[in-house]
Amino acid sequence: MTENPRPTDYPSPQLRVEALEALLVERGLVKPEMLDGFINRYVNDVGPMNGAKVVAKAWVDPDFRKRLIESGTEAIKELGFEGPQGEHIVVVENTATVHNVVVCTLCSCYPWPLLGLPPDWYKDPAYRSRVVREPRKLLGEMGLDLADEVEIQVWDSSAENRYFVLPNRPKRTEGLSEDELAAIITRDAMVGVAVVKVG
Amino acid sequence: MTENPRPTDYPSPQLRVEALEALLVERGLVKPEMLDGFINRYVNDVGPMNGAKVVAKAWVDPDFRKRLIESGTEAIKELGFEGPQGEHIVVVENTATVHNVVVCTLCSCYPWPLLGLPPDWYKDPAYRSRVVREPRKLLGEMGLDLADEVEIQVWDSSAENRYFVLPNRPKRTEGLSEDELAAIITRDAMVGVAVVKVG
Amino acid sequence: MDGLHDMGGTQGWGTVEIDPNEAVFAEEWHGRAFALSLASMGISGTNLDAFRHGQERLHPLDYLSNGYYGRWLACAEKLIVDSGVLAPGAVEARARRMRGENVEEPSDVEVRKPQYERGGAGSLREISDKPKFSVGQSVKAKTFRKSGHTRLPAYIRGHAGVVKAIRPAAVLPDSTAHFTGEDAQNVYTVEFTSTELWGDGAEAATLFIDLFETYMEAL
Amino acid sequence: MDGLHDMGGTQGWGTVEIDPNEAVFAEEWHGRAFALSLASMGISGTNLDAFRHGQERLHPLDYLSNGYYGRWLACAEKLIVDSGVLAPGAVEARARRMRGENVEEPSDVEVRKPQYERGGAGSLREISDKPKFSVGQSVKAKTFRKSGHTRLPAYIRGHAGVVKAIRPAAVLPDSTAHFTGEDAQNVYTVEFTSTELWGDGAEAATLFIDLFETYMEAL
Repeated sequence: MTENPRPTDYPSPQLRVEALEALLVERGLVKPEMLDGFINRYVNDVGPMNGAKVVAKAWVDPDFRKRLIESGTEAIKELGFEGPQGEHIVVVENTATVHNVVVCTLCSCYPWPLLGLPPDWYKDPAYRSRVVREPRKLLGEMGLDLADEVEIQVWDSSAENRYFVLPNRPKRTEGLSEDELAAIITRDAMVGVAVVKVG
Repeated sequence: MTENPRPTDYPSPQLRVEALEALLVERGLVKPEMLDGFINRYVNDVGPMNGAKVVAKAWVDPDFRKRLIESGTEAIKELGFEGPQGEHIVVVENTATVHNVVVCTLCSCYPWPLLGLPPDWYKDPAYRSRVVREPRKLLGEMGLDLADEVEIQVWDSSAENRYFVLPNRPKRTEGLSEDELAAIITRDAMVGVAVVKVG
Repeated sequence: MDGLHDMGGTQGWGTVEIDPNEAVFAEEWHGRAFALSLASMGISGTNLDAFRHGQERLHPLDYLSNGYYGRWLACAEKLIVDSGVLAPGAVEARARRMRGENVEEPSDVEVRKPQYERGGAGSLREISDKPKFSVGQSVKAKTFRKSGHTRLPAYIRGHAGVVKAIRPAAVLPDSTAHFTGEDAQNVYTVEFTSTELWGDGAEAATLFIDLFETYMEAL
Repeated sequence: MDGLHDMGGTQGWGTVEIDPNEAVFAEEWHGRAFALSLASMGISGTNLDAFRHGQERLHPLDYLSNGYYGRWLACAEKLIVDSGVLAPGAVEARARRMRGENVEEPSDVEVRKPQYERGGAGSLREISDKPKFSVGQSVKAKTFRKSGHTRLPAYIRGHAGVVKAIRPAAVLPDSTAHFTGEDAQNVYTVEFTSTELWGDGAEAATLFIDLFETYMEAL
């Protein structure tokens, strides 16, 4: 059912990926341009800038915020964001007393339409294993020191629901436009390992 | 508490073992001859030939067999075998209806004074993980097909007791001397992943 | 299966480093492995659940050694070989030839893609079964050990929680990954306290996790 | 700790190969690593339990990548560095110099071997406490999760068995490995059925395992 580990002279992943592509192209089963398309999409078009637009809009538009919390997938579609790993998106909102953080302990499920592909730290066994057991300690090590009175809520994405954190809007941002707000919203804040800061 | 994995250019174990020895020798904390002594002892003096003598004697001497089962450590000392990883040795005997097999799921504890250092397969995660959950299937894959009516008893060496299997004496060995018997007794039979066979 | 992938609460993994300048694909092969992995499900006639299980079936050293896209690539190859679209060893042989080794490539084998019915695209399904559990109800995650795919992590098994929300019904990974049917069913978000999961000395926290109805029993 | 080393019943490891012609030390460095590991406990002022825990504290890739003697070597170095006998990075720096890299070796640090009392050589002890459990008694392994060393494997926790034998008392690894005392206590061999451990579909087998008194409770 499982396999034994590879011999030490097993070809590198670089070579194997080339070999696999060549074999499939020869058989007419993939087109390199199709692969280029997948790659370009996630390098250029789908990434945390999408999620940032959602958050910024929620910060300035109370009706949108309400729809976003009640029915995330549909509200997000209003901005044109949907696709793989976004079948059902649940938005969890931070408050003065609750901080949310998202993980997938079993693999690395992540809300692609809003955040693109997950960063290395999200896929790191140390993150996957520790955030469900010692979230406060881990977040502290990652640079986020939460006040003792803040309750940490951890969301383990074990089915097809994808969780997305609506961070708190920082103080002294009253004068910023929706676009300016989007520019300060980080990926890490939308996963819940950081908070949004100004300047 | 734990460490992150090494960089890819981390020196090989070959080099690190040399470096460690050199640093300790410079500080007068080890003598190379002492290390040579440890190595020679387990390459030349302590190995499955010890256990084989114990089994052969138990096959020909019913009183010894009785002492061996009742009080393994002391009976084994009669033959001069003792030392590290042999503080308390428990001998478990195979019968027509019971087959014993030994493992250490947490590390690779093994009765050194009788069998020397454990072989690779005993230290293999596949052995450590599977023999407690699917022993019959695993033993089959390792070449030992046990009759359905034979009960498998697995001994997980999780404390300082060390388990040693007394295999069944094969048929058609009535004419063999104790030394001749010792010569057919294998390490694998004394761990319980094989049975003793004649010629 | 009770494998390395089931990492929740396991220890010994060290610390987490954030690289603020990380590229989407740190190396070019990461992007190719990603795209080929997406394509591999269609090529092999499998599905997302089978893809996840394919990763779980890698040897732990293969799972860990080349990072996330290393395990995706190994899994893509495994699914494609399992389906007979490529022969066992075909990728390795081609890769060795690419680096100048004179090895023979294996002949093609018979294609044997899994035969099964899908109830639609994606994983969500409309079902007629009413949810067995209600929001606020106390439930317990079942204690089971199985050799196949499941999305009930070990760290939840046997523990008591409270239903927080009922989510859209979805295909059951345990059967979908093995092509034995979709068995679509209700899915719940269940709330567990950290002390329930990790004992009295645990850090205070609340854990929410999504569980398929068949993973749960009333308390 | 809940780590990779706790392998009983975990899945995904593949098959077992027996090499009938295996040498005691397949490579020369295996022998040196073995001998240095034996010496490392005295040099670092630690003990066998600390040595086992040192292996558990290796990152899983370090635990697996260079086999048994690879993990012994890494552990020996860890104990010696933890004790201050060698500075962190000293072995790596020397190894790099040996292969021609121009790196500086770190200065020595202050030696800080653990201070603790041993009640004698080895692990067995004479104690006055009468065994709390008797042969034939039904018992249950405790369910606990701890970050430190323990010899109660995860696959036994929470399960019911029967005391098969009372063994010589021994130092408790959970405290000895952390130098907080020997806490010598009675040790029992406990019998478990495979269905109790692995569920109704399990292969028929009987499992015997040694448990320290503090790991057990009456059923």
